Amino acid sequence: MSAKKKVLIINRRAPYGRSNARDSLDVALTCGVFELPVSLLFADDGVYQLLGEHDAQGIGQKNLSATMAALPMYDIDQLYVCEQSLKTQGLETSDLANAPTAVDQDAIQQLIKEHDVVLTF
Amino acid sequence: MSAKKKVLIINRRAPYGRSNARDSLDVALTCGVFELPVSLLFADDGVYQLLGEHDAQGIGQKNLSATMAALPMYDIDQLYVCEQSLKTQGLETSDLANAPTAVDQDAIQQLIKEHDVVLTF
Amino acid sequence: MALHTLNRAPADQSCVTRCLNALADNDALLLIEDGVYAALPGHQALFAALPDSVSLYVLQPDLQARGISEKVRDVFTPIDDAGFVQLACDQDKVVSWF
Amino acid sequence: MALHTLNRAPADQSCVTRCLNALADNDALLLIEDGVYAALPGHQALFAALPDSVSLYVLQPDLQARGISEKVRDVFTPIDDAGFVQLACDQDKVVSWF
Amino acid sequence: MGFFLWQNSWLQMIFTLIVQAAPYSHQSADTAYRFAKSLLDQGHSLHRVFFYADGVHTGSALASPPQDEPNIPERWQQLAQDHQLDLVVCIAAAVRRGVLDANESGRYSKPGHNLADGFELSGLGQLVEAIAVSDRTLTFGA
Amino acid sequence: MGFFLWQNSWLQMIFTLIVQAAPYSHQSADTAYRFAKSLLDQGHSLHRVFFYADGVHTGSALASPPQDEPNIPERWQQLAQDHQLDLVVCIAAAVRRGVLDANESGRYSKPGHNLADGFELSGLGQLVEAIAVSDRTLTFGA
Repeated sequence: MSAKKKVLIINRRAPYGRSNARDSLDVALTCGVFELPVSLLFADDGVYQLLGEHDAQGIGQKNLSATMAALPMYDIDQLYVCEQSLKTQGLETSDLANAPTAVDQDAIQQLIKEHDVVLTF
Repeated sequence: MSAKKKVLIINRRAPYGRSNARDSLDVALTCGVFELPVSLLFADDGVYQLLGEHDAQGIGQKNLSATMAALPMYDIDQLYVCEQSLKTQGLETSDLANAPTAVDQDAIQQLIKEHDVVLTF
Repeated sequence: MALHTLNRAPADQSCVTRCLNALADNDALLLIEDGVYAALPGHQALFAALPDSVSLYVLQPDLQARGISEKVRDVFTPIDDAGFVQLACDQDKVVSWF
Repeated sequence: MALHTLNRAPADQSCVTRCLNALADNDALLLIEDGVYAALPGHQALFAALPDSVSLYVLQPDLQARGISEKVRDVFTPIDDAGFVQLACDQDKVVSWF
Repeated sequence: MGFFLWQNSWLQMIFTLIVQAAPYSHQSADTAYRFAKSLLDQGHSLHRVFFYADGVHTGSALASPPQDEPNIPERWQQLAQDHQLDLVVCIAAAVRRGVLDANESGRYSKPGHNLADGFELSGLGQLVEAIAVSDRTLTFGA
Repeated sequence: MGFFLWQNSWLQMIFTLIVQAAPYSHQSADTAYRFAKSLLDQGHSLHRVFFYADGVHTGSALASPPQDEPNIPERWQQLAQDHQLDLVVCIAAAVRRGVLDANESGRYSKPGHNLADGFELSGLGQLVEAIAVSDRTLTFGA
């Protein structure tokens, strides 16, 4: 693969209730494997994906937090979280795993500008 | 069928974008056929189901407004619309087909109380 | 009396508000699936206007999956699947908000 | 410059707000599917804070299906499928909000 | 003894469940199964499960999840076998979505069929009848 | 002539579409088809359509909608035939949801297969490759 398009993946959905969070993570990891640069933005209910220590066995699903923890091994280290969403949900960045960078609306517009492709889940 | 349970169907979704509106209408008509008394409440984006004169051919779907117009033939004449939702959407009851009765929050709680079974779509 | 279940997370404000406004005296609310996030302290204000007679429950396996068992407010009683069935029996009907 | 598509109706406030806040100068917004309801006069306030340079479009077949072709505000330019493709070409990228 | 019977008949409820959500996309497909299993474990009775909208995919004989994830159609089949359940898949919702039994496959001249054993295609009348005779009807939505 | 070629190469774009929505449940399955048809009508090129999540049901050979409604899988097949399209159904998303080709059916010892002709099961690498080589990637979401 020659063209190095930069991909931004926007995650707006809570984990487990729908398959979006997992689907998104699988795409991100595949971008990592194929060395396509990828950044992840968590917004709205998507910020809940960053709460750690999941235990999804009781609902017959695989833990996403374990996979999230593996992102750096795939060179996926550009993680952003919408600060407005955190505020709405009553969360602090210190509550979150993966140490994402908090961004405001202008920074989100800038993220969209700087990436060649934007995927939403 | 002996037991005459009263069924309330709550419609919260806009027509066409998802199949909920159509699925709901099919259940309502079947209740009508089997003479199970059924009331319909339209709330949130569901109020858009009551805007008349649909023409869904261009998006490959069947018109729901025509089916809605047939409800009285199945003795389905208990139609309610949430007045708060109308206000939020900037609509008046005069904009709507099927002449539903506008209801407030208390009346909606009362509707739920008075029916034996509540289905949501 | 009705049991209301809510499976949408707080960002689906339309669904959450609709559900909360539908709760009458002596009804029960059970948060399930993504709905359990509403039991976090950050969403306390959503529940401020509810009658005291409304009882609040949250489905434990869903809390656990999401890693928030220790974080939810204690006005919500955690129950298991058997408790969900029991609530459905105790109330006259079940209304699902999704 | 990006084309943003929105397919959720206004009651999905979280999605609509997210989309509108993401619109930068010279971006284009296309309302599709249930998103077209936001073009009704009752939702005018949602769009008040947008930069003038943002252009607003609405997908005509979706208006027609829902019986609101005559009711939407004229700041929205109705386009057909070919117009949708043209917009996607004219802008650098397409962001789908759903 | 009389008291026991009275208590039992008072406690035992007849349930009908409506499943609108597709397995592997929405958790409520799984919640519905757990609820069904739990109510049966408690001695209640399950008159019918009605699979509607994308819920019809629960009746797929071909679903092949990874070994370490639950096979949702198979779990329903097992439960149906253990408790003689009536698992009805809405015929109109199913055929358009590609869930067919042998009959419908023939009617539409399709090359095969994929409705799992233990499930049955039928109409919305089955839902209305179930609502009419059940003490509680619950919807598991998408 | 040089100008024409230049203009043409500037105007012709390479698209990739991602379809996440199930046909007959979400309108975006239909919107995606109309967009694909329209871009091809305008002389653009469609590198790949990648069906993901519930979008995998678009590849069903068994979908049997009523005569007066569009057959969404068949419309994609026809478009693929007319324009040599690459219709890729995500294999991981598909097999768990019961959309199988002959290979996967054998692997999981299932009684049949239901992937429609013209569709192909493959991995997420196909999506990433498509994104890398396309001018525009559009998602049609549920």
